[in-house]
This record gives sequence, C-alpha cells and structure tokens, in this order.
Amino acid sequence: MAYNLKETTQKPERLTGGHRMCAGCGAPVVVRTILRALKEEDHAVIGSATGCLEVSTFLYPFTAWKDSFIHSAFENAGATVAGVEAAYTSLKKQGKLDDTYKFIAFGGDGGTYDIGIQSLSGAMERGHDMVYVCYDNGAYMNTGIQRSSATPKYADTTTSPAGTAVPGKQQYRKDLTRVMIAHGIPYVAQSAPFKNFKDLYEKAEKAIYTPGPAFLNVLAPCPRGWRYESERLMELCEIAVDTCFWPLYEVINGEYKLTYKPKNKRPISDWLEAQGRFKHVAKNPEVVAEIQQVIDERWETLLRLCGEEA
Amino acid sequence: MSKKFEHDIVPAYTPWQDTTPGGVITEAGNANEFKTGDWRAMKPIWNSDKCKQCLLCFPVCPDASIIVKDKKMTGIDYDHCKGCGVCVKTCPFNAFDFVPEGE
Amino acid sequence: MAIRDKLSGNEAVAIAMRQINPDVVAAFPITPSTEVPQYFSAFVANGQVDTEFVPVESEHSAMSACIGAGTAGARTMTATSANGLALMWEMLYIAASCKLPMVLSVVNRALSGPINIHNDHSDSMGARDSGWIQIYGENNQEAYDNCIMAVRISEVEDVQLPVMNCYDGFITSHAVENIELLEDEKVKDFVGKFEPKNYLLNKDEAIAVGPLAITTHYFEHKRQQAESMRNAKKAILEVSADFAKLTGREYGLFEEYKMEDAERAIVVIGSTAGTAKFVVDGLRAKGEKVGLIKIRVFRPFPSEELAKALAGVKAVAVLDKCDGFNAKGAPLFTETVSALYYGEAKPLAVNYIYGLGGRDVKTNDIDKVYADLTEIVNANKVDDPYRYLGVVEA
Amino acid sequence: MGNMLEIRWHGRGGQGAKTASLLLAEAAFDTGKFIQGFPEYGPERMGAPITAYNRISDERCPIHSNIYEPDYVVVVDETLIDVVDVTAGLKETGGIIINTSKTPEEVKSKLKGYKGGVYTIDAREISMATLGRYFPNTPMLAAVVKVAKIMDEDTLIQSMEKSFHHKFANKPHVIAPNMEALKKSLSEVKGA
Repeated sequence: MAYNLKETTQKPERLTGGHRMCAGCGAPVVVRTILRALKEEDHAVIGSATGCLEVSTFLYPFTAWKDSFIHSAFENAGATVAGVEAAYTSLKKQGKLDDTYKFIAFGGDGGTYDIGIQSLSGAMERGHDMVYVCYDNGAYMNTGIQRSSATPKYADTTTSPAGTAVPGKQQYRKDLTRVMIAHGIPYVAQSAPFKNFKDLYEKAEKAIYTPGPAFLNVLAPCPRGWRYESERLMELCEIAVDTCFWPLYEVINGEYKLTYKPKNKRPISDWLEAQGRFKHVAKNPEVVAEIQQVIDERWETLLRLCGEEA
Repeated sequence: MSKKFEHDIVPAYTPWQDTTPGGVITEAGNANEFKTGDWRAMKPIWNSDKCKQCLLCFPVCPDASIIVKDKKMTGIDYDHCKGCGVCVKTCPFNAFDFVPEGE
Repeated sequence: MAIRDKLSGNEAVAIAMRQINPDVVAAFPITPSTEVPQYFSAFVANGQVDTEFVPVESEHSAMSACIGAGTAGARTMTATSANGLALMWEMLYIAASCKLPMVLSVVNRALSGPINIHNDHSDSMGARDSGWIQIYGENNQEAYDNCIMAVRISEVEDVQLPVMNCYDGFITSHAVENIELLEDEKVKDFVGKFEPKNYLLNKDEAIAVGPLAITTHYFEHKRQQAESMRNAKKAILEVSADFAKLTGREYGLFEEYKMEDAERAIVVIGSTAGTAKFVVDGLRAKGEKVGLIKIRVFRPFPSEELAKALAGVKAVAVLDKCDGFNAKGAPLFTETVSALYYGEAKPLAVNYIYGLGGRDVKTNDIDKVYADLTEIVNANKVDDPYRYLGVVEA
Repeated sequence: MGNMLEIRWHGRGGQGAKTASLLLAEAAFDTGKFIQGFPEYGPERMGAPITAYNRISDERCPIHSNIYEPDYVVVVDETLIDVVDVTAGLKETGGIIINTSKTPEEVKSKLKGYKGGVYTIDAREISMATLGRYFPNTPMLAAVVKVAKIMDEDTLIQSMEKSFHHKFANKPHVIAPNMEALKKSLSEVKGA
C-alpha cells in the first residue's frame, strides 16, 4: 500500500512519551517512525546499545517501549538481538511459539560505527532475521559529545576540540552504509527524517519485512552536539539531504537505488553554517572548498553506483 | 519476593525484597506515567482554526505529544511535551504559537 | 542401566548438552574448550537436537547472544576458556544481574600473558565475583554430572543465576577416561522444561530487561542479587540430592576424603584432587593421619561448612591453581582463612600456588605438601603462609 | 593401584601417536578395564615430537599427572630416538617398542644402556603391504598389546573388528586390510 501519513497515525504508538531524551532530539523521531512501519498485529523485540536512547527510554522503573525491550551493553546490540532472534527461531521450530515477532536493534553511531561494529558485522554476516538501525548523530552524545568515526571532518567535539593549532576533527567520516553494503545482506538503506517521512517509513517497512538481515543508517540530529536551536530539527535534515552530505538511497540485494535527488544541490556551506560545531571553519573558504570537493566526489560515486546521471 | 506496584513503578528507595527481580519491568510503556511536561520553558499553542490537518506535526514530535484521533490533530499532550518547538517550526501553516511557559 | 563409555571431558560435556537439548547455544572457539561447540555443532548438523546454534564472532558476542536468548525465554548454554572468558567479562556481570539462568562450561586454562594454552584456574577465579555460581569438577564424570545439575540449579526459582561448570583444560577436557552416562530420557526428565517467569517472547506480556538504575535503585538490585547467591547453596544441595537418587553419585558443596580423624589436610580444586587422593591413600597406609577436601562449589563459598570440616585438623594447606597478586595469598586460601576466622577452631594454614600454565602436578609435589604440614605442626607456627609449589627457584 | 600399567608414546605430530593411545584406551576399555588416554598438548604442529600417555588398571585411577616412570614406551617414529630421551624413567621390568625395520639388537646401542626389553616392529612395511599406505597406528597398537600382555590376541582381534566396523562404517572396504595389518603385526613383533 502506498505511503499515507494520515493512515500511519492510526497505528499504535510503540514508543511512549515520558522518556528522557532531550527536547527536540532526533533519535525518538527516527524510532517512532520506524516502529510505525511494523504491522499492528506483529510483536517486536527491540534492543538497544547503551547510549542516549537506551538510558533515556529505560531508566528504572520506567520503560517507554510498548514492545519487549532488551539492553545489555554498549558494543553488542547486534549480538544481543541476534540471540533473541535465535531463541525465537528455536522456539518457533519446536512449536513452542506461534506468534510473529520482528527484531529491531538500535544503536547510536558510537555503538554502531565504532565499538559495536564487530558485533553488528557478525550478526549481519550470520543472516539473522533482524533489522539494525543506526541513529547517527555524529558523535558520542550520551557521554558529552566526543568524536566518533561518524563525526564529520572539522566538527568541534570534546575530544576533537577546535583549537588554535588543530581545527576540530581531522578525519572524514567513515562510510558505514557502504561497509554494511559490502556484507551482501538483502537490504541496506540510508535515510533521515525528511519531508513527510515517506522515505524513512518505507525503508523501515522494507527492512523489517525483508527476510534476513537489514541495516538502516538514519541521520538523527542532536541539537546539543551540533549546536543549533532545537526547533530546527527538520530543517537540519533537509539541509543534510539537499547538500548531499547525507544522500538518501537504498541497496536491495546489491542493487543501488537513489531514493531522492535534490533538484538544486545546495552548497555545503549551508550545512556548515547551520551548526555551531563548524563555526570555526564555516567561513573559511579553503576549508569549505575542500569539504565541498569531497562531498561532490562521494555524491558522484553514489550517482554512478545508482546508475544516475550526474 | 517482589511486590507488584501500580504500573510496575517501583518507588525510589524501595526495599530490596520488593524490587523487581533482575530489574525487569513487566508493564511495557509505563514511562507514560512519567510526566516530562515540566521540562518545558516554551509552550506550543495549537490554533485549530489555522490547522489544515496535514499532520506533519505528528511524526516530527520526539515525545509523541501530538494527539491525533481518527486521522485528525486534536491537541497537544502537555503532560509529555517538552517544548522543543519542532512542531511549531515544521508546521507549513503557522498553526502553532510558541510562547514562554506560564504565560 | 547406566551407560559405560570412555570419553574425554569435552566429549562428555557435549553429550550432556545434547541430552539437555538447550534451545540456543552461542559459542566461539578457544583452546581447550573448542571441542565442545565442535561436537555440539555436529549434533545440530545431524538433527539430534532442537538447538539453534549461533557461531558468533567473539566470546563477547557469545555471552551477549546468550543473554539475548535467555531473556527471550530460551534455555541457553555455551562454553569457553581463558581469554575467551576474559572477553566475556563485562557480559558475565550483566547476565548475573539480569538473574538469568544459563550454563557456561569453563574449560579452565591460564590467562595470558604470556600466552599459554594449558590448565590453571586463573580464568574462572578472576570471574569469581561476577555473580555466577561456580562448580568445579575433578574429572570427566564430574564435568558431565555437574553440567546436567547446573541446568537445574540455575533455574531454581529463588536462585535464577547463571552457572559456570568448570573443569580442567586438557587434563580433564582432552583425556579419555571411563565414564557412566545417563540415558537420554533420564537427563530430559531430570532437567525438565525451562519455564521462565518473565521473558521477552511472552506474547501476553511485553517486558523490558536491562535498565539504567541510578542511585535510587541500583543498590537494592545488587542486594537482591546477593540474596539469590545465598539461596543457591540450598538449591545446589537439593539438586545434588535428587541427582544422587538417580545415579547413586553423591555430591555436596565439597568432598571430604579421609577427613574423619585427619590432623593434616589439603584443600584443593579440580583434577589435582585425584592425584592428592592417591597420595593420601599412600600416607594413610603408612598410618599418617592425612585427609583432603576437594572444593566443588566455590560460589557460593561454603564457609561455615568448610570451617566445620577443618575444625579438627592441626594444619591445613590450601592449594591454588592461580595467583591472587595481592602479595598475601590466592583466592581459595583467602576464602578458606576467612571461613576459619568465624569457625570454632583455627588450624595453622598455609597457601601454595601451584600448577600455573599447566605445570604438571606430580604425586611427589603433594607428598611435599604433607611433609611441610608435618613441619608446621611440629613447629606450631607458619613462617611464610604464601608459598609456591613446583616453581623453579634460584 | 596394584596392577596399573603405564605407557608412554613418542611420535611426531600428524603421525597418529595420540590416536594410537586413544585406540589402545578403547581396546582396553572393551575388556572392562579402567583407562586413561591423554596427549601432552602443546603448540606443536605437524612433524614436531609429541608425547601421549595411557594408564590401564582394574580400578579407576585418580592420578592426573603425566607419566614419568612408564612400564612401556612406544616409539612410533624411530628417528625420535636420536632427539628424545625415549627411555627416560622407563622401568627395566618393562620394555620399549620401536617402529623400525631393524632388529632389537641393532637398535639397542642407541638406548643409553637400557636393560629392559627391546622390541621392534616394521610398521611401515606391514602398513604398506596391507593398507597400501603408511598408517603406523594399527601395527603399533597390536605390538604394544602383545608385548605388554594387555589382553590376549583373540580379545584384541574381536575388539578391533568391532571398532573398525564402527569407525569405517562409511568405507567398509578398509576393514579387512586393517584387520590383516593387525594380525600380521601380532605375529611380526621381534624381541623379548
């Protein structure tokens, strides 16, 4: 059925209010949409790596999750949810369980790109029927904005501070989506809260209902870490997508498909100037040109892979 | 062992004998009982007359505080709304005012 | 009745696992435990079990997947050794704090470094305060028996803790010895069905596991967990008594060997107990009043019972197959001595660190310990209680 | 442990000394004995000298140390005699069994004055003649059973026949050659 925002509002809310995420946080926005993609009659077990999302949604004795939820540690959301899925497979095979369950693991970029990548890679390689969602806010926000391998180059973080000698983080971000594509799993996509959420919802639906492992990398703005006014959440996502900092695409059984192509690609300076973390370089033409060049190269590579014209 | 509390909400400093075994919570979604409305410094006010029922405010709310009934926006859950203003900014029809809390 | 066979410890444990037929096994290879998942995966491949076998990419993920599976409502097992157990460390604590029944066979081996694949107890002794029940076996028979009993102990309602089934790497894991196996049906009946109270895949009640608990709740969670460990002692004895009814093989918290009138005693864990029993027999034949206590259950530690068992001896030597690096004495020694502090009598006590990294423990080594105890009794004092046995000195 | 027999095996990694010790344990187990069969594990790979052990007794043996004063030593690869002290601790009431084409007298000089029994068997020749390939296990097993009088020959033959049928269930054509190797070995052990 074609996506219809109004229809999706009819679905039950699977992440309740009353969680302790920051006002204006992008992560619960991502989570709510993904969970709406579940069929109402299906159960789910949700897992989360340690991080903002986990500590804010399951601060004893309150759980914001309407479905069964498990957290065990930081680096192992992949393995933990894989274990749950294995239990389901075993119990189902033995006829001890007949309901349908879906398995979704969430991790921030720290728990996914960095410390959790081994466990994620293992779970995907083994072919568990689960979805791993990275809500990428580009740093270790839970512990106070330390750099991760997802942090964009030049971002000012507490472990890559913009100093007089070193202007913030010195490395470009790891392209984890491509790393996951290299696993050859049936479904990988990159998305963001964008426009009417069609992109994210549909990708979540495909990820959840494609048998086997799936990976979603979803941009989740962090007003505190990125330093912008919290109400601009959707605007930040739009800039990220329209500058091609965060392209929206999916890979189904190895086939790349661009799911959104900006009519007018915006300059990367729009992205840099929108956030306090780039304040020290946003007006530096050399730096802006350097970043623009890399963004352009990555975008052109993606266009080629998607069979699109530049 | 383990007393059953309403909504499984084990109060602070509950005796260990009464706390839930292994820290398990069996009332899913009981965070709904935790009111984050008092985090608000700014408050969105919905103007139903300006609202075109596009419902874009619904998915953008981090706190599930846009109340939608039968595919219609009907109001804001101030028990949980933290006043982030994302709905205010996202609304294409300027149907929300954003005012300091308490005004 | 019982099935006579000859098996290595690892084969025996893998067979026990087949008979238990757990829902999920997640494991990673590490010498000398590797054979357990190897044998077991053959049972999976041949359709002899219903188990979902998860060949994870690390021991950290092995324990994580077991936690996921266990909380989901599956009966879960795994096996590891040494550095593999060390890599599980973080997750061991989490499994225990979730009060999650599970059985982990620990094939005891020295921890790096230097890297060494041979037997000692530095792996599981390091994990002694992780909140797991720890049961140690002397030989393949005990590794097999304990594996089966561990399932039941772990699942007792007021316990609900994970159990380590420990046995000595190579010495027990790879040596083939006679064994008596139970029939499959008997094991199945003995372990019964796994009926978790709260579990993720309960369609009638979604649950949440693994919260953040701040200062208002954390302490009470830990106190409750401590209570489970206290309850475990009774549960272990009850399950062991049931097992004795089934097999005739009696197990307690520890085994007393010729302790009735013993004046000198050794306290030891694992396969060395067998070698020491042989020595005790020899010395007894010469009229010497020597005895032996083999610790079976290290967590919970049987303090009162051990103090009572040692009340009649004049001197005791505690043998630790790992060092404690506290410059004072290794784990079994410090636990034994603290047990004696509240006991009715306080025999002279001495600690020997022995057998590290697979250094072979010969009957002569044990002879020497009993001879030292004679000197200690005669002198009525212990000059240096923190000693090494079998290390090469200048 | 009055009647306990202790045996030490010397071989090279990959030659099957460990397997031979386990086969011996199995054969003795079948006659109702209590057995131990264990290798001395190390990081050794193919070709390195390795050691394996057996204890065979009427009662369960509680000792879990290596064997330092064996009753018998089996040398699966005669080149080891030059590099390993194969008679170390070997009881003179017992003996040493060596896989070689030489006679006991010919190898005795290399055994550092060992005064116990010296036995030889040409496992290579027997293996090639019966199996067409070099698998020294079966001949060495037969030799040690015979020399150490672990069981009578008929019992061994019956036990191994059963064992081979089980082990080679998927390739029954190798059962007869293995049985032939076993019987040939029993008759070709030299020395006393």
